Amino acid sequence: MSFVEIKGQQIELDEDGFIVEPDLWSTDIAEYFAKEEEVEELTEQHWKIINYLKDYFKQFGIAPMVRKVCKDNNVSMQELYALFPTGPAKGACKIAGLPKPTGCV
Amino acid sequence: MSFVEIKGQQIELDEDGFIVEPDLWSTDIAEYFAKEEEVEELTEQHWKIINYLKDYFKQFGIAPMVRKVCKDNNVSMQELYALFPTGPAKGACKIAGLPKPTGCV
Amino acid sequence: MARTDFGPPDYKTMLPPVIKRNYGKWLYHEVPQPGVLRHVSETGEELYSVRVASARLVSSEFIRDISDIAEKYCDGFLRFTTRNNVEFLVSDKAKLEPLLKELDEKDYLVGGVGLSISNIVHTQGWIHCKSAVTDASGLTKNIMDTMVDYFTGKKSVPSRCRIAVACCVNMCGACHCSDIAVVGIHRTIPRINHELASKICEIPNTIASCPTGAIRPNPKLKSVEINHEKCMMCGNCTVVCPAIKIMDPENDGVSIWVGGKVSNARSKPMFSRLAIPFIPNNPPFWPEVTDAVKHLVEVWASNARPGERMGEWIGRIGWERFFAIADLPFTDKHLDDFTHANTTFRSTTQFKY
Amino acid sequence: MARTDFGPPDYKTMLPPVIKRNYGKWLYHEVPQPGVLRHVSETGEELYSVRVASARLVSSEFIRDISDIAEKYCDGFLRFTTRNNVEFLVSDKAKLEPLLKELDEKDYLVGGVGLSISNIVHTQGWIHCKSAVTDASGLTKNIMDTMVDYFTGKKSVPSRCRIAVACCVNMCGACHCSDIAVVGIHRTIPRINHELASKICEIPNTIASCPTGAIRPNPKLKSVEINHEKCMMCGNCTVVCPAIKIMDPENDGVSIWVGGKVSNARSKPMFSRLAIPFIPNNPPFWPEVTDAVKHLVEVWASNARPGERMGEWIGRIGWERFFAIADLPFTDKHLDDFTHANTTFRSTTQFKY
Amino acid sequence: MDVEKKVAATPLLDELEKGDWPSFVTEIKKAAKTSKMAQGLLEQVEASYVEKTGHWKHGGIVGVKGYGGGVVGRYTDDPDRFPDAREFHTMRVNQVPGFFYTSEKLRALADIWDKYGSGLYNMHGSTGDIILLGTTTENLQPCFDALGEIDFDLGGSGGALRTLSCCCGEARCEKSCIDAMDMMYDLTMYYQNEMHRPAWPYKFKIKISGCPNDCAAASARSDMALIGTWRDAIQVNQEEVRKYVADGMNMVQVCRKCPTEALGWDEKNQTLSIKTEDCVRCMHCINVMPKALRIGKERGITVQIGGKAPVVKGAMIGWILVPFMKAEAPYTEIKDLVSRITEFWAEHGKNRERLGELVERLSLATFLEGVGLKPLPQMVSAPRANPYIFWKEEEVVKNG
Amino acid sequence: MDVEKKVAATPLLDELEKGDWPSFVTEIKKAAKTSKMAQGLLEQVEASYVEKTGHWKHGGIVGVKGYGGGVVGRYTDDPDRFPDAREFHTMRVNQVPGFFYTSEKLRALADIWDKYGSGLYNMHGSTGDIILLGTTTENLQPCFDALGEIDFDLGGSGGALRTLSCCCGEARCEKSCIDAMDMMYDLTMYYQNEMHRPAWPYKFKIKISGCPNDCAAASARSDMALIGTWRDAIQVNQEEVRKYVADGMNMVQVCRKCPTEALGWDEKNQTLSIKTEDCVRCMHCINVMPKALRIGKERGITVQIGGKAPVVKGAMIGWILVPFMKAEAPYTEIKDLVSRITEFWAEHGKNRERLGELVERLSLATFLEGVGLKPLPQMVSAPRANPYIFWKEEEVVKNG
Ligand code: SRM
Ligand code: SRM
Ligand code: SRM
Ligand code: SRM
Ligand code: SF4
Ligand code: SF4
Ligand code: SF4
Ligand code: SF4
Ligand code: SF4
Ligand code: SF4
Ligand code: SF4
Ligand code: SF4
Repeated sequence: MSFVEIKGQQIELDEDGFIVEPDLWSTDIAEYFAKEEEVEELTEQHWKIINYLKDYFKQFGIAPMVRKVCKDNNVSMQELYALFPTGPAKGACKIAGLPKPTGCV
Repeated sequence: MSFVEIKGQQIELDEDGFIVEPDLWSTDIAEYFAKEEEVEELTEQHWKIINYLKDYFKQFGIAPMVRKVCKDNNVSMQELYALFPTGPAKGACKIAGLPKPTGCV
Repeated sequence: MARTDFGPPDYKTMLPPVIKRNYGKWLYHEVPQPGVLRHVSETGEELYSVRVASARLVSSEFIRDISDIAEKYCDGFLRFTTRNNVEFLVSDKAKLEPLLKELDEKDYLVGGVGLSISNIVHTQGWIHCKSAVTDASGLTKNIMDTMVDYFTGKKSVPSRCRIAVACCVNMCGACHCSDIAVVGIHRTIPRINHELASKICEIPNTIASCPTGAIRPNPKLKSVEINHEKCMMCGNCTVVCPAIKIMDPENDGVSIWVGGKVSNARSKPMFSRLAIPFIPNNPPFWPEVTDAVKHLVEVWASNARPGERMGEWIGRIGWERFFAIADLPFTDKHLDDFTHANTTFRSTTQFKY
Repeated sequence: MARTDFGPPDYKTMLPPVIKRNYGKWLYHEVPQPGVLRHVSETGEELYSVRVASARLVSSEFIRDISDIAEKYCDGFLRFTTRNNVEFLVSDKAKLEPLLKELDEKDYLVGGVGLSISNIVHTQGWIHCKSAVTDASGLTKNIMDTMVDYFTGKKSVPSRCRIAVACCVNMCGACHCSDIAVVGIHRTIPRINHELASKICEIPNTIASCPTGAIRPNPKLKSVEINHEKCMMCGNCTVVCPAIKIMDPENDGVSIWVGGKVSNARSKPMFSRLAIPFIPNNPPFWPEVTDAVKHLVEVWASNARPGERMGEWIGRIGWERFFAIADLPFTDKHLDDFTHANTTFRSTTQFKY
Repeated sequence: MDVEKKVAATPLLDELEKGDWPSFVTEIKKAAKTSKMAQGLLEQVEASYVEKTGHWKHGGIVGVKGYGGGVVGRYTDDPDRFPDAREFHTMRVNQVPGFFYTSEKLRALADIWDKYGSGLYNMHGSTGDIILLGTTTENLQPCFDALGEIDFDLGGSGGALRTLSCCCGEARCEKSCIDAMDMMYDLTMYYQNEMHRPAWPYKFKIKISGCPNDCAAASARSDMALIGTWRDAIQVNQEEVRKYVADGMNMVQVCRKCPTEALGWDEKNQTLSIKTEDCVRCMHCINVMPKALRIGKERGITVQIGGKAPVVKGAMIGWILVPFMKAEAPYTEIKDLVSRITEFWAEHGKNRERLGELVERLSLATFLEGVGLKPLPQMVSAPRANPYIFWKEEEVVKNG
Repeated sequence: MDVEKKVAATPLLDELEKGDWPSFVTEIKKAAKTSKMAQGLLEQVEASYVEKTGHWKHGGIVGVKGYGGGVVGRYTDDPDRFPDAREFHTMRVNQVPGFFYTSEKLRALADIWDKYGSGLYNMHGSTGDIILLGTTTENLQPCFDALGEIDFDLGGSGGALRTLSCCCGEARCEKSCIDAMDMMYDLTMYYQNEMHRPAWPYKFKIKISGCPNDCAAASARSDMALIGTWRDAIQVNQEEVRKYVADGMNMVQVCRKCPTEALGWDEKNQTLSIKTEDCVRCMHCINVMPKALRIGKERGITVQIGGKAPVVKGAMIGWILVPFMKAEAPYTEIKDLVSRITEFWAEHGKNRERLGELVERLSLATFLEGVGLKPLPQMVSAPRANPYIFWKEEEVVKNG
């Protein structure tokens, strides 16, 4: 576990750099994570997906399956990786402040 | 289907003499059924079981299993048949105005 | 109050003296001719049992007639078998031939012993059951009319072949373990009379009665709903709730199952398995059914080795070969989809083309 | 951006010329001596493969050492087997003996071919997996130390015997179809850190992860509950939810399973089945485990017929006989209670006392 | 019963009077000569044949005093059309063990049934009862009373012990390892209350076969099957074996069918050998050489539980519960076991849950513990393949 | 990597350097001579041996740019105690099909791994990858980049197509009915995206064995097993058969092991016969007489689906989906099938639901319809025994 200061707030991160207290998530934190995950700038397209992930998680208590992300947002896998080069799980979910996906590895 | 008049009310019975509209059940009807089912007089013991059956059905939507009737009312099978000579299903349930038990035959 | 709880008549009062004397002492038996058993005792005494076919559904007249015969040749002793045949118990060998003669004259069919097709175990059907999809007695009559030579021993079979008929999937008999089973089935989804259901349906029992969990409560109507995707038309809910009906004359019919057995002889007991998913109800002759049964018996009889029951034969050659030899279509219906389905999927590259 | 999606090296560039020339043309093979295969081609050419044991977990030094050897005797060509042995591919027969000599000098173990006990397929264990109940490498080392004569061919076995070790019930390998499988198991129920769970638990996934439906939500704590009556200590929930822990050094241990196979040779593939429900973790030697494996191999080797795999032998004699011969207690743990349990119950009066 | 009415035409059913096999239609017609109810039945069944559908109503709950079962109530669904089939209840009359009768007894039965019912029977029902087919509510009690006078009691129905049945056993079979008929009779008498006054979650069936040939089909259709067996060596008469061989029996083929290779034929010495420890008592060799081979001498039963038809969880063939137990009158051990099992089931079974389904739901291990039996490898065809083993708290070390 | 630190004592692990079998401890120690991470591992594993518990933390999600998998993140649960095991990720490197290598290639790999990682490997992982055991988050990308330069790509992890694996096939085996290695290589190249960017409900494994001996253990541990087979007659060289007999082979015993009695030995004519229509290609006769018998000439694959380990619904051994299909480059038919299957599964599968579990949940019939295949008796060991048949509305007569 480690801490980073984002806009004056101490934010705890786990080893993988995921936020430990999802409730503390803010757009500032998203911006911070974005840099870590090789996203130059959070565009509207990025935000659409970030918000989608947050909403989905709120509603269902789980992260959506990648296929669903693509379908519901009308993006291809290629486009998704173009937006989030480190991928939907490590990249997009982290930026959206979701708990670390624990699916299969 | 047939009808009997009980205290001025037309009550519909099925072939087995069970009441068709359980909502119309009344203590008068119970008395009537009791005669049909070889019960001389409805004693306190009878009423205890009749009320138990009605309550159980209300709560669970099914007639209790005979073993449960005995246990919960602290009567033996012998006593139950002594009270209701035509048995708990044909006798007691009919008098209590429950739908005809459809369990296995 | 009337006498109660006194049980059946004491069997000891029903046994012919030869049996009483040799009870537990029988040494071996032979089949001197089709339909006749000769049991020999340690004491040297012998008993001839002559087996005759019965419709099972019989009249007092029949009862009296077999009583007459038993009195004439068996000192009044007779029995029924577990497959509803009648057995005349002859202790006096001299009376055997005359008995057989009289039986023949009276058109009784002698047979069903050993390597034969014995009586069909069947159920109530339209004669008495409210669940009946078809008529078991009618099917039985037609099938046995076709199979009669296998009963009397005119035609031979590699091994016993036990046929069963059940008018619905409750299978009141041992259909699920018969060489050939004919079972009534539905093909459409039950209809619910919600009005009636709200009065007389024991809803929790009805929900629990569904093998596939297709029934859920409909609290608004105080009734239940059926999920069409899940319903397998078994009809079990209709047994529990009188407000649910499933009869559908146009679509109800029968299915045929093969390869079951009960005995532990040689191989283990086996379930009967689906051969023909559907044949329409076609009374009074059900010709498609009798043809199918005849075909199955013939295919088996001409391919199996001596002593091989239907299921043993299929077990040896494989179901894929069975479907080919019997020239039956293999369809999605044959694929199991119930609880243990995946234990029936082939987990080996071993198969025949 | 870096190069992506280019796949593994082209296998064609990794094959010795003799293989390239005879690719798809091999005619037959022989085992001239333990650990050595001689493949002969239609063209008459031949290839000697020399199989040596590997710890699987190896260092760069090892990699370089086998590379040295391959260069010396095999023009630099070598391969690994699907059971993690190393094979030196000798195209020049003259180099075979010198190779074997050097291998012997360097303490490489040659063997694992044909009727032998080959390398153990095993998993990460305490070396790398967070789910590890035990150490797969340590168990493997100990077991193979005991079994080494069966690898090198000094002792013989009736048939192949494939041993597998998995550090948890995920069974990363083919434990579930191995002649002998050693599997790490838990015996106590997971503990939930509700505080943490409320933050990071994907509750629906966690609930779905439980094979027995033992997990239900606890909305008050925003967490989950485990029903002790239903939990079978599989640990699957701990994979899905980091807030659930199941490790319990005092009670964790290993179980032993027997009779599985993968190949379709002769008999169909079979699942391994429970032989010994629990042996405590006892590093570094796990003496009870090595004893048990040794015992199982010896019992099988001295009772099976030539060519009979463990499961084929047990299939022939029956499990009841196996438990008697192997002198293993049969307990409630051996009785299946999962989904298809009732298909394992004996439905015949055929059994041995 | 008196009769006047003329039966309507039954052209479809009439077809079924042809053919060689005994005709149920002819039987109904015989009864219809003197029984209105039989006439009613004929009419209704003809209608079913025309319309391809049954005409019986759901349910029916009628009975006799003091009993909760033994009668299956039945009403036509169209009393206007089939007035004579209006009430058509069946009485389940407990058959004589082994289905042995004297003509006298059968005549007495027919006399009563002609008086109070349709004059139609099933000899016998699938469970084993004599099914008296068709009477009115009114006639039930008098009919029962009359039956009592000739010693015929009712069998079981509903959530009760059902009428037992058995093969002819020692009365007429050399293979019987037990006195099946006596056992059936004794248990039936012992469990009269359980049979006549339903108090269980669902039906419970017991069937008895004298040997593993299972001529009562017990393992397939009884919650508890009691199958005769033995535990010592098959008795071999080599002399008689040689006679079979001399008569052309191919011993190689006979031996090949032994499921466990226990059977061997020594061609040179013309001797049959049986490895007793490998014999699983499949009956095969005894069946094909009845004169030469006999069951062993140390006899008893194997108990199987859970056999049943498909409803709800699928059909089951009985599972081994007790590999071997002695079975001698008064069958105390068996009764004790039956009682422990039914008690456990009555306590834990859900409504309409058969024993086999209960065991499947709770697990065999739980059931064994509940009835006080130890797990044995004979109970399974193979041990578990999945690693989902349950451990009890008392089996492990307690942690802080 | 440079190294200074002295490793703490590891008395328990040291014991495992004794004995004949190659020692993983010795291997770790070798690496520890130059790698701190290997030292850290040694210390932590020693602690595990003492405490009988693992010390790795849950989870870990790290990777390289552009990929969603291929790396398994790992952290010690006690970084203060085991600082050198703080980050200990493994990289799954796609092995060469058939596990064939040149020493040159292996040395190049070792050089890179010594630079960026612990110098420890699994040769190979259970799925088939080269497992590079232990590196830091920081080193992942450079290591991957370096691997790329010697043509080593990453394999699969997560909800993706996993690294394929296969037996040596035609490269080194006379029994191979297919070019297993080429098939693996071709499919691997074709499905790079599906392997590297997880988009499926769970892992999906494909394994290829050249024949039913299944040396890749494909049917037990792949969602889709492609097994070489043939459909014509086994090629028999009677001459060579006779040699085996002359050398003492007992043909009666050999024939007895044929599961279908397809194999026969004519003692008089010293001829082996095979009833091709009865042969189920169990390999037995070919295995015991490799010089005399050869696989048939009309070759292809059998496709099995659903194989997997126990989680969640229990272990499964692959079920026959396609009894026989041709398997020639460019494997268009196979790719088409893979795509239809994974598409169906991706569409209907739940999170963490393997293909076999999906098929079990939805029914095989539904699945077949979904992927456009016809039911065949070869798919099952037996048809259904329960009467719970589902009928579609379009199959029946519409009612009122
Ligand atoms: C009379 C009867 C018992 C009874 O108490 O009523 C009976 C009597 C005998 N059976 Fe049976 N079995 C009788 C129903 C059965 C049943 C039950 C059923 O069919 O529903 C079975 C189990 C059927 C199944 O497996 O599906 C049955 C399976 C056997 C077997 C094993 C057959 C097999 O090969 O699988 C034998 C042994 C044999 O035939 O060699 C056998 C042997 C015998 C013997 C030879 C025993 C003996 O030594 O006396 C009897 C002569 C009968 C015959 O038909 O050849 N009996 N026998 C039953 C006659 C029914 C009928 O009318 O056809
Ligand atoms: C090298 C290897 C394939 C590879 O690409 O790496 C291989 C190679 C051969 N196998 Fe295998 N098998 C190899 C793993 C397997 C596996 C997988 C496993 O063990 O995990 C199996 C399935 C095991 C199972 O059933 O559980 C396997 C089941 C067989 C069989 C069937 C064995 C049986 O009787 O059940 C044969 C046929 C035989 O032995 O006659 C066979 C035969 C052979 C032959 C004789 C084929 C040939 O003609 O070349 C090869 C010689 C090997 C030997 O060891 O005698 N191979 N073989 C694998 C060596 C592993 C090792 O290092 O020990
Ligand atoms: C009369 C009889 C068929 C016959 O023609 O012989 C029969 C008739 C009925 N059976 Fe049965 N069963 C009869 C023996 C059986 C058997 C065979 C046996 O007992 O050996 C079985 C299979 C074995 C078993 O118990 O599993 C059998 C399995 C069923 C089932 C399915 C039970 C299950 O668990 O799968 C039902 C459904 C139910 O209980 O609701 C059932 C239900 C019924 C009902 C009560 C259906 C109903 O709710 O109306 C039938 C009444 C028909 C009637 O109007 O007379 N009947 N039933 C048999 C009883 C006669 C007798 O007492 O001798
Ligand atoms: C590394 C490896 C074991 C090894 O020592 O070789 C491995 C290691 C893990 N497996 Fe595995 N599995 C490995 C091959 C397998 C196999 C064998 C195979 O692929 O042929 C299986 C059985 C076949 C199958 O897929 O069913 C296997 C069945 C599992 C399962 C159970 C899956 C199931 O459906 O039953 C899990 C559980 C999960 O996915 O959460 C699992 C999960 C895991 C995890 C990711 C557990 C975790 O969540 O941390 C392990 C990571 C360990 C680590 O830190 O490195 N692993 N896993 C194997 C992969 C190496 C490689 O890429 O070559
Ligand atoms: S099989 Fe069905 S229809 Fe026939 S008697 Fe039994 S319950 Fe009735
Ligand atoms: S017919 Fe059967 S499957 Fe359909 S709802 Fe009724 S009980 Fe369920
Ligand atoms: S078997 Fe379990 S503990 Fe071992 S590597 Fe696989 S998931 Fe990890
Ligand atoms: S350990 Fe297994 S059985 Fe227990 S709650 Fe977790 S997932 Fe369920
Ligand atoms: S079960 Fe056995 S004892 Fe009973 S009749 Fe059949 S063969 Fe004879
Ligand atoms: S009874 Fe069966 S198992 Fe026993 S020896 Fe005879 S044939 Fe073999
Ligand atoms: S699976 Fe078949 S082709 Fe492949 S190595 Fe094994 S025996 Fe040879
Ligand atoms: S391959 Fe197997 S099935 Fe085919 S003939 Fe040879 S032994 Fe028999």
